[in-house]
Amino acid sequence: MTENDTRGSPYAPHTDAETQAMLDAVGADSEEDLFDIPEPVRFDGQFDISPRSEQSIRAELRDTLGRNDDLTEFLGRGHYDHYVPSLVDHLADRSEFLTSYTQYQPEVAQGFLQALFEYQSMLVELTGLEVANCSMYDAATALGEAATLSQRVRSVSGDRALVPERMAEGRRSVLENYASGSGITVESYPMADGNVDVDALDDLLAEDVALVYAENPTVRGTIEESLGAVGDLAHAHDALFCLGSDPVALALLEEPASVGADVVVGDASTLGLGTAYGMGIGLFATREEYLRQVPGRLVGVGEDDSGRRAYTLTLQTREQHIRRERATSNICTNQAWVALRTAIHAAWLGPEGLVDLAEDCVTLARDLAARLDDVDGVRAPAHDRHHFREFCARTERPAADVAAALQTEGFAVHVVDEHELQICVTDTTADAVDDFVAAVTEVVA
Amino acid sequence: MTENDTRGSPYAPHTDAETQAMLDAVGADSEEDLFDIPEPVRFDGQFDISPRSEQSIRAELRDTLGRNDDLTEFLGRGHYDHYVPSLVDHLADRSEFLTSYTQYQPEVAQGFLQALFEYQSMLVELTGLEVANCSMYDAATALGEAATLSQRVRSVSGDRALVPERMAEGRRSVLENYASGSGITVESYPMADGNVDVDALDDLLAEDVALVYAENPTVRGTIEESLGAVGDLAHAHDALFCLGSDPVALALLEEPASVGADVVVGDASTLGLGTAYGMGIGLFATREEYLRQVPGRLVGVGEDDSGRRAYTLTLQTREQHIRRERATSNICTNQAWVALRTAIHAAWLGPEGLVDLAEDCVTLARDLAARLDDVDGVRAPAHDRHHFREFCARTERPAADVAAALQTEGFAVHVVDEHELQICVTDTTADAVDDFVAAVTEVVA
Amino acid sequence: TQARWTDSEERYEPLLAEKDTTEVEIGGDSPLPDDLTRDSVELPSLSEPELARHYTRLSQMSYGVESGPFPLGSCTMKYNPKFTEDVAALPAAGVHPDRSDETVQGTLELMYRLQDYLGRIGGMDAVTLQPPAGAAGEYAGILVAKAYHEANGNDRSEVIVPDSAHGTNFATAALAGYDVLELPSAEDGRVDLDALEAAVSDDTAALMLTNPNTLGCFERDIEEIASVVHDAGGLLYYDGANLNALLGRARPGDMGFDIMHYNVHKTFATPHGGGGPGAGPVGVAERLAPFLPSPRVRRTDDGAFELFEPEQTVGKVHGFQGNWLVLVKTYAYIARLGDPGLADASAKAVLNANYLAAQIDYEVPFGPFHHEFVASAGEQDAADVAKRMLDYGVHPPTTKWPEIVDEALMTEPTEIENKRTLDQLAAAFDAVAAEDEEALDAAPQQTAARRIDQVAAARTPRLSWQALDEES
Amino acid sequence: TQARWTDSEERYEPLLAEKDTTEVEIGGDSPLPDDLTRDSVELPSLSEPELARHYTRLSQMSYGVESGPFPLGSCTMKYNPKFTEDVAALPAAGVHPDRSDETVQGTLELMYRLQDYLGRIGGMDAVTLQPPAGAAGEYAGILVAKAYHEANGNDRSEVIVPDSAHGTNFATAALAGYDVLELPSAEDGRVDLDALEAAVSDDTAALMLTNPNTLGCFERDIEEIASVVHDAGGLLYYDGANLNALLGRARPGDMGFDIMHYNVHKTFATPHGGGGPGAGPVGVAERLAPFLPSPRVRRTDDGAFELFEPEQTVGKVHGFQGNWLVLVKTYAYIARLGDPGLADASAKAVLNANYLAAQIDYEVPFGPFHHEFVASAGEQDAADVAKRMLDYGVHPPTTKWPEIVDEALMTEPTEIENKRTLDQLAAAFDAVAAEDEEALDAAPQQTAARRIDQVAAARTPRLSWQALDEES
Repeated sequence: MTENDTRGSPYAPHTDAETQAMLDAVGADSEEDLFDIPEPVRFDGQFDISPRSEQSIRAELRDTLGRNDDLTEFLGRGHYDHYVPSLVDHLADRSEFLTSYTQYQPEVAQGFLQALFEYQSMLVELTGLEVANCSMYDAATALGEAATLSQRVRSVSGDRALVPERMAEGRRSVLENYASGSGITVESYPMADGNVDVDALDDLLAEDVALVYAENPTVRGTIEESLGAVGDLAHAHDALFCLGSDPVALALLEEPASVGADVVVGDASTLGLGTAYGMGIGLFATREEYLRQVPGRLVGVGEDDSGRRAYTLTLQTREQHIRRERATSNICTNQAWVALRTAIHAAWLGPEGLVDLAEDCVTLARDLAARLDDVDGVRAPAHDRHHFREFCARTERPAADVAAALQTEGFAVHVVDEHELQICVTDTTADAVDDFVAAVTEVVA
Repeated sequence: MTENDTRGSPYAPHTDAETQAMLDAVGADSEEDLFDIPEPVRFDGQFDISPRSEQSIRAELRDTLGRNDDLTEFLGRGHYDHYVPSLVDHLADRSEFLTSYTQYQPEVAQGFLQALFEYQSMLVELTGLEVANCSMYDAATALGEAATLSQRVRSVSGDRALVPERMAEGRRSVLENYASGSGITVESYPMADGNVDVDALDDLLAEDVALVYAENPTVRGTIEESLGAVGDLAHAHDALFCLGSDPVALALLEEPASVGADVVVGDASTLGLGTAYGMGIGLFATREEYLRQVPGRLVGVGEDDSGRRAYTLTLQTREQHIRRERATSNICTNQAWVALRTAIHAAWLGPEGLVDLAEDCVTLARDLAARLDDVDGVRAPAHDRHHFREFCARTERPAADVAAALQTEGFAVHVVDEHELQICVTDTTADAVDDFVAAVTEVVA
Repeated sequence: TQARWTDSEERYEPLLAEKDTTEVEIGGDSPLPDDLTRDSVELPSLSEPELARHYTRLSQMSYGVESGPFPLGSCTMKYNPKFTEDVAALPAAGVHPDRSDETVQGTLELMYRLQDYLGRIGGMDAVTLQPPAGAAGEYAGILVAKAYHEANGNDRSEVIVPDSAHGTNFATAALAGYDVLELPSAEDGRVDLDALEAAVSDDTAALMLTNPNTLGCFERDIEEIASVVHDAGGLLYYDGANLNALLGRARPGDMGFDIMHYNVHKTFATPHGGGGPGAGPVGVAERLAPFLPSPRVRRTDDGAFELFEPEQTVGKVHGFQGNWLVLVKTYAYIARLGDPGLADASAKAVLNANYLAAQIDYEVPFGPFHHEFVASAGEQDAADVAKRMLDYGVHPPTTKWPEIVDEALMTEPTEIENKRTLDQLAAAFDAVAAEDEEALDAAPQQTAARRIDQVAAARTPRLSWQALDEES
Repeated sequence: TQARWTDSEERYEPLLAEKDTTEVEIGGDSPLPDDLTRDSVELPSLSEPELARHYTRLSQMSYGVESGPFPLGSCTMKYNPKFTEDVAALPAAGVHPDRSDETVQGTLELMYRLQDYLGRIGGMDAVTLQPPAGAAGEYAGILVAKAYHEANGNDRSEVIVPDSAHGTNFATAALAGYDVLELPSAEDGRVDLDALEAAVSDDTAALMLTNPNTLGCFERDIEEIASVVHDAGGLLYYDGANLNALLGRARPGDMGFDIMHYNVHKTFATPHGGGGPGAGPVGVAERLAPFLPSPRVRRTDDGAFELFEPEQTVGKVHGFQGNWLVLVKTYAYIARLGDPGLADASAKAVLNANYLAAQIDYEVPFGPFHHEFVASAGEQDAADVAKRMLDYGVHPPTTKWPEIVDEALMTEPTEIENKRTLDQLAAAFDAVAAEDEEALDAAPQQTAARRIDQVAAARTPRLSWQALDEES
């Protein structure tokens, strides 16, 4: 079959006759002649990669990935699995979206530009801030960009960023890398029962702080109760207040603008992408006054020759391809297609659906915590707070043993401390809660 | 969540306010008022069908269909599972194709019309006949239509259709139904070692025969060696010669036109659809002289006001919506979308790929038969013929026992006689052949 | 404006065969002797990227329900929920049709559940899923009627069909070997009871009826109609094309129908696919169940599912079990809507038709309407009206049928449109109604192709690229 | 002509928010106390059918690789094989990133195999898959270089970047805290060895180089370049943007590069997605492996796969493991092509660029070319040329960059185009080359929107529908 024809790329359509005609046209004897590569650095070997048919690769990957255990995941800590409606896949997979490039020719890319403009607008509504870009890579890199922005826009030079002592490990590490290039140091402030310890934060604040970062919900799933105070403290020291969240949480919890957030970061792929082994999309929104310091792409509105409203990438002079080392960020390829997915998912839910989903995140976690608290040997939630999607549970048995036993029963949970598990419930796991409670009851005994 | 909102259809977008405004506009107090149904036939009950979310229905069907055993199928007998490339799904699922209607407004349906025109053209090439319609339901109904056509076009009135004694059960039953309405009786002619018994057929032929039907390959997978003779015999008695085949076989085996076929029927979904629990598409091609007696839709070429070539449904006066009881067929809804899939699959293979695939159908079956013949207690192939995709194998153990044992080992085969299995191998089962031979070796012992 | 991919002054997107073809010679290393093979095969030979572009462009030059409003009367162009595509694409949905019952319990159970759902919705006692389309369902139903009469030693030769009925009703009855008796409509567009009484006789095998009829009007005399037909020993056949008007409000079985088919690609929102595939399950009253096509599915005492052959089966109307993947989508749709959704679908379909009928300037005779109405283009040519409507970015209604209305514009918006879209549709109707012949003749301008001369195309049929080649 | 869905004289397809929005008040039955919630949220509120139409229309008003030729220089717009989408959609591909190693052996094995493939293709000893894009790969690579120098007690402050380099190189070095030293090109558009020798010093942390460079020309002096940098104690960084020119012909590792990133959405045909996601795996020579981002995957003695933290790791550049679904597609693409396919891809990419360069009327300076060339629009404005090319149904080249060519038209047809398509492209170039300013100014006419005033749009930034609302 042609499918298995291994003479060349199946996606290079040249017939032999065509290749010859083209070689003749350029006056070359062979394809090799066209490679202007000095002999010493020529590669004459093989990669030893056998070509396979698409049929066999599909079978191979079904098989390989099939080696993953089939677990029901009660995992969260910065990455959440909500049900993504079919509509998202079917529309986002349309090739005009999926296979297009960055919209440098807006006249022929109006559709994608409009979709990104709508994505930006949804985040403007959810955050209450005036400007949202059309994506960073993920929550961690968005936070990193917030740190570099804070240094650029802060009136007094500052080189400290204060972050919660408990945050997702990866997010902190990425932040430290971004910060280090700008000479910013990252310091932790203490938590009090899963929320910001406001007094402790106050003690740490000084004029050399550029950024105060808090999360809502926090990495442990608690809903932050002192956001307004944190914002006030940050502003009192002329630091930017950066809030981490996600679009589902934003639909219900305090509006970032109303608590003084200057930047909102987070992972917007809680809508539109599912777990995806950690792939996400960095949400980045900020105040209009920082517009010209925003990293990444922005879609704006203009007019075309027919006088109709048209969309275009705008303020590109901030970007690396124009400003090079003076750009606001080095980002070029971003997560535009994920932004499209997030927007479609949000639109599919509508405001009622989004708020309902967010309220479910509170009640599902609350109900599961209560049920686990009824199990002998478990105390949940560990923090005396309201929770969003997830919570910690203290176990009499070592948490690692409990998690291992649950794994055998087909469930994945986080171990966050010697006697502490973290458990996340979303709409995709809601149906499995009964089985999970039964399994926990069994394994903690 | 809105997803689970059970107040109405999720696909009816009316807000309550909108509904009220519309009711006001038509002067109705309620939706119920609009139903002009006499009280005695009003339905006031419930169907007792609970609405579910799309998420839960997806889970439900995964679960329900997951109760099917996971078997490797060596099944054929008129329905074949070839690998369908990803491209087919992705292109055919584009909503402009999938959700469109029959092309009664050709100006806005040029794309689908062209695709159907291309499908027709591919079948014209493969059959050598001048006219192919753009689909019947399946091979069986296409054969039924061939029978009614034979009676309409035959110069001397005839009411007998001769068919092979061995043919797919469902195909024969459908044919008998179609034939009976036209007063045609269906009679079997004998087979000789898996091919037409030409002498016996000759004995059965007379002036009252309207149609002689043969298959290539036959239902038992043998390649028919006497097609030319069958065609000559039919024509000598002024009967139409109808040949059953499929597009993969047609790419390699004798061209129907060259053996005198007047009509070609078969299942074109051997390209484009996979097993699909028997869903298919009826291939129907015939000579130009019978054009005005062809059942189903035809796409032709015309010109638009710009002078460019354009496509349109044509010769619609044959069809039921115009000619009613004098139509060539009652078919209305057909299998157009499957025709699109077949055409994309055929185009993806190209002629080289298609011929390679057809040649594989010969060699894979030949090789497997030879390997099984080496197994003690098995003789294969049962017929001393060339085969296409499938063959019969005689087993010393009762065939039903062997099949049951193979089922336990994860394989599905046909039982066609007390000591005879039928085994089909396609590109989707080629990789499993080693395991299958081992299983047969084990279970026949 | 629809996309219009133009290659030259002579054509839009070239044919596959005009891009590149290859002729492959067979022989040499063929695994078969020469006398069993053809000599060569010549077909398009294009790379996957080229094919992707070809079909992407073709798709953009087509118009589906997701392109805009599609109020094609009698066709019920509902939105086809995306998730139903995903469930039909589950690998386990597509097993081979000859698998043994015990190895396809999932498939059989789903068939069983769907039979059950459809029976409840139609008020029918037994259902077969086998017919692959509405007309195939009619055919299966009429075969059942014929077998029933024959089993009762009751040789009947006629099927009665109202003049406003779908063409398939006439053709189906003829295909089954019946004489067709056309019943003229009464003044109000409905069945004329006197004419019906005059028509029925010992020869009456069945009356085929659509309710609401193709004018969108409910046959209010349905009880009397049923009595007349039944008293004559005939059966009452329900054409399910317009069932979307009645979901949860009335059931064919309760109205006295003995046999019905369901157009799942209409009522239950499976995609029309540019003409098909659909599916046409058939439901019957208990006494007709033994005649249904074989096999059907039943549940055994131990809870397993099995195929069985009804005692007096008519045999088969499809080589296997019909358009199964379509039926999977049907199940998913019904499950999604459930009782409240199905009832709401009909309510909104009827509301939409009534609202739209009230908004447009064209005259709309007859009524009251359920899910559709037939306007009259009056002095204008309905076909021209349709072409011009295309320029307003909407799909036009079905035209020139039923003939009972002059220059008919048969309009069925379905429940998926909201007021905003209906107002746009009404604006398109009214804009065209106000235009002169010149504007209509010049239409359409905003479509992938301009007006096509279908008469000329039929005069010289060219049905393949080979036919085009011969010309040039 | 591209589809153009026009709503009125003021706009094309309306915004979601212009169709319908709902404001939902929070409170009442909220599960949270008021002080922890917002007051309300107002967002678009549309039915699924309406959304399907909205995005279908938007898609038709966009242009992808499957719409037609897309010879965007430096962007490598290859065809994205459909089957790679299907493998990335396998449910098992999308597990949670925090699963324990033993429960995701399939994922880890696939990561391991892909690391191995990439290592072989680039001639690199160790690979990380974590960077989510090319620029992120550059950043990870420069962090590794920095950590390496620091570990060697070797404080270096400068990164050297040729003037023709991608803007990301400059921005990345700056983000990592380096001073950027711009290296002017030689007459032939390549690295000026003398200038390089003058530029290197004890402060040189790295030279970032693209090869072939953005003019499509191979840096023939690569061995000398490597010596100069290495002799100064610096590292050589390979920007993988143009790797499609070299597959199977030369490997960065063999040329002396110490660090490289792979643009899988260029070289390995994963979709660009309208700007992303891509992925930017990084390969390094053995001595740099200990500094790679954490975690990486290795195979244990018992054949299992596990994540591990490289000894002197720089930490992380992505919150989890990067754009995993993109990497699954990468693996599938490489497996589909294998050695012969990868080599053929480069051969045809280079042949296509050379052929197209030879066909067009515009002047094409420099050379010989590998996978791309930069033509000059001469007296014409390259941006206008691009707009006018759109009218010929093709996507134009990258314009006005690199600045080393006046009115640059940077053109990369990739291997997916055949002679027929290249001839069409050449015809489009030549038609535009022959046109006057008036024709160019009036372009484009055949696109979803007409020429857009981007300067005006930037002057008054309106970045949300809320901003539009405020105006009106």
